Amino acid sequence: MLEIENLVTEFATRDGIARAVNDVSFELKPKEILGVVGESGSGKSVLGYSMIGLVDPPGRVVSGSVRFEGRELIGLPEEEMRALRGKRIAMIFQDPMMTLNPVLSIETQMVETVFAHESFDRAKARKICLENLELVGIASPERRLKQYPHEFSGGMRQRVAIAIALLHRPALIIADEPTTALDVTVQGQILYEMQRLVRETGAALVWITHDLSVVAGFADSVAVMYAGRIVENGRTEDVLHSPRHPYTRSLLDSVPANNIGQVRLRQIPGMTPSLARLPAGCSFRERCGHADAQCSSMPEMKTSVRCHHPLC
Amino acid sequence: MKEFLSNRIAATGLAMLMVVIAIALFAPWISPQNPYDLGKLDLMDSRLEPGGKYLLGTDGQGRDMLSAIFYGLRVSLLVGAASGVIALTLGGLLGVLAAYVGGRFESILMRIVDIQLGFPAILVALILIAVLGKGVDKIIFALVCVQWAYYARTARSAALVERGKEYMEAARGLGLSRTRIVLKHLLPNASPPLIVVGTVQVAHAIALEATLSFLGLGLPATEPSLGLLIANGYEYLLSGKYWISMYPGVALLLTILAINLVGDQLRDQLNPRLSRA
Amino acid sequence: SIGLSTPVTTMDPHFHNLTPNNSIAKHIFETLVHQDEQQALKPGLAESWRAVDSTTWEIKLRKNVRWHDGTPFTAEDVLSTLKRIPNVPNSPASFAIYMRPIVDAKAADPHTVILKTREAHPLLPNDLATIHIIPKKAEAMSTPDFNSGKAVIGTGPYKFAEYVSGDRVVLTVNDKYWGPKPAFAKVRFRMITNSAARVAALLAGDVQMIEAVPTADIENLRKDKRVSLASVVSNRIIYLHLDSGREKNSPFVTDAAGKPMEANPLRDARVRKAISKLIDRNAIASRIMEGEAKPAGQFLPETFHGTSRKLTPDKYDPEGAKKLLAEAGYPNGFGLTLHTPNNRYVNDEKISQAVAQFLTRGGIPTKVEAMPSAVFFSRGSKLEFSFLLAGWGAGTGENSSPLRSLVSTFDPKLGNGAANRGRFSDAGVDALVQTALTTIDDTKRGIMLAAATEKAVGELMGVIPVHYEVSTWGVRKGLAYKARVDQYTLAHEVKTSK
Amino acid sequence: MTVYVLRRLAQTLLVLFVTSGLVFGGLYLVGDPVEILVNPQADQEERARTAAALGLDKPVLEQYGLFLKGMFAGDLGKSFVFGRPALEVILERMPATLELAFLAMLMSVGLGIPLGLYAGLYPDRKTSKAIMAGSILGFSLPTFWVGLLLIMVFAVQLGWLPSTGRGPTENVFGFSISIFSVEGLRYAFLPSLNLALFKLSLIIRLTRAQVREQALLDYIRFARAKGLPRSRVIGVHLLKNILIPLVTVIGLELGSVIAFAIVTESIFAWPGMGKLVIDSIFQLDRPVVVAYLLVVVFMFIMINLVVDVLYSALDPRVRIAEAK
Amino acid sequence: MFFHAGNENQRPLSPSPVLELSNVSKRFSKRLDAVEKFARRLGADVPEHTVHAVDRVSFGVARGEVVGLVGESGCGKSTLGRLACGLIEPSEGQVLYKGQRPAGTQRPQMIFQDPFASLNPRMRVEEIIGEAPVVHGFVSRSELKNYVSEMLEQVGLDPSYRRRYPHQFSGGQRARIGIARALAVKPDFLVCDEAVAALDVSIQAQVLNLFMDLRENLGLTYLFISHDLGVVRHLAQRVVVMYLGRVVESAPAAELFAAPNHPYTRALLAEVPRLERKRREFAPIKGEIPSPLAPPAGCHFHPRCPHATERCAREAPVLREIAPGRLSACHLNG
Ligand SMILES: Nc1ncnc2c1ncn2[C@@H]1O[C@H](COP(=O)(O)OP(=O)(O)OP(=O)(O)O)[C@@H](O)[C@H]1O
Ligand SMILES: Nc1ncnc2c1ncn2[C@@H]1O[C@H](COP(=O)(O)OP(=O)(O)OP(=O)(O)O)[C@@H](O)[C@H]1O
Ligand SMILES: [Mg+2]
Ligand SMILES: [Mg+2]
Repeated sequence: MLEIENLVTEFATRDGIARAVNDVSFELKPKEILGVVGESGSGKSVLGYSMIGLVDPPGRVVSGSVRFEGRELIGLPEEEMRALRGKRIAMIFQDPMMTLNPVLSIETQMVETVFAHESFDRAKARKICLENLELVGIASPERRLKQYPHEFSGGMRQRVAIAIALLHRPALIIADEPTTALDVTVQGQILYEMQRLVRETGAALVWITHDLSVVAGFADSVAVMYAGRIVENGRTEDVLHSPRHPYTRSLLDSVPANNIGQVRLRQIPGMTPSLARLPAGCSFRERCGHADAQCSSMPEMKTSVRCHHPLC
Repeated sequence: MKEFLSNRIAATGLAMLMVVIAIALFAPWISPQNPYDLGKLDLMDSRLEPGGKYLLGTDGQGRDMLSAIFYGLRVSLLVGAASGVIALTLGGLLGVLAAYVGGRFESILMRIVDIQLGFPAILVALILIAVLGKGVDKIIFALVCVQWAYYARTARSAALVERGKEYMEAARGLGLSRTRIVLKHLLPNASPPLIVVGTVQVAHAIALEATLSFLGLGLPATEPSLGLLIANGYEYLLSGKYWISMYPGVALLLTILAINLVGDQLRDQLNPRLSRA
Repeated sequence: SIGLSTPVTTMDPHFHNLTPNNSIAKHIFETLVHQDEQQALKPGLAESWRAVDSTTWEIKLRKNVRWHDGTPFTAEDVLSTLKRIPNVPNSPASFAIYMRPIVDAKAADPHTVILKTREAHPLLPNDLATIHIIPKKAEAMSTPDFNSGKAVIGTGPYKFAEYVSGDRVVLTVNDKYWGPKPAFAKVRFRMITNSAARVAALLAGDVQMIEAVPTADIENLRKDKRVSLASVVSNRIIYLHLDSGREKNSPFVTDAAGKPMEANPLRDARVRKAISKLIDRNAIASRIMEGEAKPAGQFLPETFHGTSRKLTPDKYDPEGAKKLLAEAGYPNGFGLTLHTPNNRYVNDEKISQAVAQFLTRGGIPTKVEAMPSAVFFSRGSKLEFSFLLAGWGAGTGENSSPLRSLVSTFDPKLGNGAANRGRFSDAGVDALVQTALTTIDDTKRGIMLAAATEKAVGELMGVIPVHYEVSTWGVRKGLAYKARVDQYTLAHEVKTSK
Repeated sequence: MTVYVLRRLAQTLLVLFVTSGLVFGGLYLVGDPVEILVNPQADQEERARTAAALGLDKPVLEQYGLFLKGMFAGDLGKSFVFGRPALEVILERMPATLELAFLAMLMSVGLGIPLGLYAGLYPDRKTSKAIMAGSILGFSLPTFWVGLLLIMVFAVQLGWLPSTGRGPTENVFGFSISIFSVEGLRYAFLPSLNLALFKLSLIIRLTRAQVREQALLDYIRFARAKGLPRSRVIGVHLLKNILIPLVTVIGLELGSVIAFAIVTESIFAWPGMGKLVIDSIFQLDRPVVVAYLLVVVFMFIMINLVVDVLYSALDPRVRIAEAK
Repeated sequence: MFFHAGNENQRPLSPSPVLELSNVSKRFSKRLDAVEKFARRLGADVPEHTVHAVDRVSFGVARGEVVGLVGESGCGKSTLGRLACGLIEPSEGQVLYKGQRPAGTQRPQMIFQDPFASLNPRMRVEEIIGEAPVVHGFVSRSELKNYVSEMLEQVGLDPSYRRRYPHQFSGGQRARIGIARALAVKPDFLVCDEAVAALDVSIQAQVLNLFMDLRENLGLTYLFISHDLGVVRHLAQRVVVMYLGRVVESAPAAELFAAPNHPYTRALLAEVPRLERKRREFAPIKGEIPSPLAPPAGCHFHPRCPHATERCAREAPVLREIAPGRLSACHLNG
């Protein structure tokens, strides 16, 4: 259903061109849940924007293709893209405060989304909205509907954004850290609803997160990003239980749950490189314990890992 | 700066502005005549057409238009810039402060603004002339009087929006002083509409000065600004003696164009989202 | 349509003595004595008038005159008018001054009025020419009644139709008018105060006639085929007044370097004469006024009663001036500030600049300070200036008016020197003027007034005359107007020409 | 909210009181009305009579006291020039000004916001640059000059529109209104255009600047991600967020267009308040000036009150300060 | 950590805590306007929206302690954090920091939940971080550059980002700027509102390590708001659990994770996702989620509680000591 090939998205910055998404390819089948994890700033959000055609200047999609249900999305006329957005492809953004329009009531923002693709009467549209709010665990939805974003807590805003994305039961959902602001009980509720949705509508889900434990129990496959590239990609169990890329390994080592009893958490040495000034060759080279001369060239993506010295 | 110059239009604007400022600064040295010295004028040379002895012709008093424009530029820039800057600073600060402090201070200030807004420039200028006489300083004072309130309201409205945002809370949390929060956090974020209104109002100040002069409430006629020149030449518009007001008009237009081209670019650059960084 | 230059503020002919108001009133109402375009007296509602003795006047009224509502005009109406005039409430400028000499008014018969004055008052007919007669029934009417049109009933050539404050006055012709029929059945007066806009309206054909054509456009309009101009030297003199009252410390007199000076050179008639000689009146008339002015040597053009034949405008004579200044003890000149209104007279501020230009070049560095008349006259009357420019229009059309107000010694009791802002004072002049004012015999009075003028202006330079304004009207081709010295714009005087 | 509005209205009284004092004092400083009103020929006695008739012979504080007494009885005094109640003189002229202001605001808001949106959304297009350059023309030349130019071109040269004056009026609810007829609109077009030019430019520029601020924010992106039509993203999401400064400026401009149509009105011989007040100021017709200012300041208070109330409707985060 | 059982005006028993909240409540209400009031008069059902974001909460934090604050989204954690920092005034009760109302520089520093909204969009990172230290005089202008670089490195950001604006960063990078800003004023008390929620695990590890180091070296005190129980477990000595504006349980971290007392705490721990888990089915929450706009009577949790009795619906349980240093608000405890 979704095929992404060699996607490249760049930002023109003062320091030079930053490739936020660099040569990314993956496929997604209906009902599949892909977890995207990775360093902060590694281009996960930008990847999401690129898929839905919302990369704003100074950024742009430079090359590659995004095929969704057999259609090429890159270069699709704006009007056709619009018809897809929200209806067939939905995205939940990362920053809950900034995604909701501060001056419009929740009702306005939800109902208009219904009307963007359907011509129901108002009462029916409202009913749909209420159902979806309940779905994401917002209590007193009737009254909450009349309120404005700033009257919600961070987690509630995020839930509203999720509810909006689900309104049309889209075929592809790109969720950018949708549950980071939620407590585990509510998170559980949302994960449950997502799973149900996937099962019932056959939707595919791209779940961007850094909560590896959520990915573990939720995603079918995982893509690990580092500095704009996918460095490892595979079935969840494989990636999380026997990581092959040194970065994935270090990532897993940092999870508090894997550090029980220790005072300090394990951390990756060094610093995330600036995207505009990436070192030549493997981007992880400078922080990697296994690096050698070979690593000064860019490794190919081989059997789900982009590394010269995959761990076994 | 490099970025600034990379925009061709803005660079042209800047160049124009430099020329204009240079002319204004060096008017006494580059003008063929001192248009302020009545003894140097010759009534018998009045209303001469452009060309010949006077490049841009003469006005009704036999004043060389070119010199008058050079000198007038000086006065107009001074009046526009000084009144604009003072009014903007004063009004902007008070407005932002009103939004931040709120309460009684805001009420009182905004009611003063209400009063001030209702006062026509003509009346203010007339009272000033009666009490203080004419002069550049008085006209600047009059213009500041009538314009600060405008800025105050614009600034307050923008600041009211910004006040509610979380970064303001963060600034308070850092224990920064009120003054600092207002000046460094609130004011810059409330500034976009202020800057627009500001660049427009500088032009408006120059035009308003012209209007006051037109009504006899502006600058002394013997020391004409561009506005006054336009106002003086106004009556000749229908009579075919276009040069008396057309040339100062063109000079004014170019000046304001230059200010705005530069202002537009500056504003875009001040906005971190828009500047290519 | 006619474009007026100043707004008409009321329809009450007795409320505010102001040229535009009077001008409109003259269409609807009439005076006992009319003035022709040269302000010469003509029979109006009065067929004739004569002084029975030095304080009694007998006025024979015209018969068969009817008010717009049809009632006949009688002496009662005149008496009512005289009664109303001093009693118009809130009047900012009443006509009472013209009535003050009258101590008694009687109707000898329905068509004869007898007026008694306190003392000999030769100018009574001139005064009567300013007073619009209203019907008896309007005596008790208020100003608002007039403004609404209810009380606007006159005997004049036009009847009131509409008045919109600040915008227009519409009049329709009075078919039963006793005099010559006006050429137009309906006239719209539009108040277009901005002079350029007024000219534009004429050129665009939106109005057929305008008054007060601005000097800047004269040259162009003269060439324009669509319009023609009518002009006349008016009764308004533009003059300079100098502080000849203060012995020292005149506020705006400095030495040549600009430092305050104790002595007041302006008290010296030679200095005043020198200043007069420094001014090139021809240049001002041709350059500033674009020909719309006539250099002046006295208060009124020679055609007016009581003017002098001997006085001519001072010649531009910088050499002579220098000599006079040296004689007076100021060989190096001194500094002055010329105060001038900037919205009162035609090109007032520009004239001042030109004057300053001449004086500066002649060794008297002069600054110009212009201000709106609202400020100017208050300050001027408080004697805050040393040197000022002003104008004077002789409403009565006789030289006694400027003599009395401008150069007679300031004396509130006698009503003299009311506009004498330079406090010029000369006993000889005072005596001549005072006698003239009570001399009924026109010729004798004329001689006295001329002598007074020669002394006050020619010899002592109590004021320095600059020029007489020329009033100009513009009309569309096909119309003709006989320009009036009193600056009234009268629709019934507009003729169609072929 | 109610309390807030009531409090504002109470403040209004105080504001009006202060205003009247200021004008009284100011005009007293300018000069003596008698000097202007009286016929130049008048002698000293006539001047004294005029002063007495107009109540100007009393000390200024006493005059002010009398005025205040009248003010609380709803009487703002009689015009010196017109001899009629000053308020009546002003109200009579008000409809003419209001209709001009209305047309001018209609033009500037109706054109300014769309043009500004366009220029802000597509800042790099040629059209946008042309709009921005054109808008500079709108405010860099003095109104009186542009006014005469308009007359010269459209009335004198082309003869399309009448040069000056106001068209035929109709009586609508007791007000004489001229813009309900085509003929009336023909008269009103040039003056309102003249008035609108400056505001138009300002609104274009302000809209553009605000759009440039907001268009890149995440909520706009989210609105687009929802698949909303462009018109709604711009017309609702974007517009509502940029509206607060715009509404402020529109309010201010509406006020100033009503209060200070002075120059335009005198050039186009439009019989409105502006023309009246400039004459009144120059003639020191104090009652009219005072009454005018009270009316205008009151109007500004009302406009600003409406604008302030609008703020909280436009942006729920802006709570109108209500002292507890 | 010092708790006073119950919610009445008890003074803390302990030696003066650094931060002390006694009986603090915060309500947000939307005033009715004239029209709505009138409509209510006429009997229309116009509800007056009042949110009890924080409902009579009392506790103290001792010097050097790390207190984790967990709870459902919307239960008032951020509000409590704001109250603690003196950014908002309590509707009732009192907040004391070192014996005084938090104000000026004498207040805990807050790291905000929403990283972007809390950064001034017109300031460069350098100014955002460096402003307060310069103003308060711990750093001179000339040292500023180095100081900021140091701060950035501490939170794992490349110092070359110093001259960027907030919008040029990814979500996690913004969060770190917020942390650096708070650390830059050398606070001795930090309120971290979901400070690490937006960070990927490697950075999260780095930041958490930093927090621990600071605590060790400088004796910093933390109020650590999070719902990531893994993080809380790792960091906190004590944990306070909130539910709908009220504190429902508080205990030393180890004890709480070992044996949660309150049914809500138990539900919470049960839901924690684990890395080692295989793909699993998620279950919906049983019972309705209550709304802070209309909190249920009695125990707020009773609609979702598997053990709820009729008493729970009637009577709000009091926070009581159930073991030394452990408090819980549940009727089940007898
Ligand atoms: N407008 C922009 N201008 C310049 N650089 C940008 C812009 N937007 C994003 N970037 C850069 O692109 C890179 C990828 O950003 P992105 O938001 O995709 O990160 P992310 O993987 O989502 O991180 P996080 O987990 O922290 O949200 C970052 O290094 C960021 O600095
Ligand atoms: N300014 C406000 N106006 C009205 N209600 C508010 C306001 N701020 C917060 N609330 C309400 O207070 C309650 C608690 O909000 P708070 O932000 O403290 O929750 P939280 O525990 O931080 O949740 P989360 O984990 O989702 O961030 C919520 O119901 C919210 O709707
Ligand atoms: Mg992201
Ligand atoms: Mg929160």
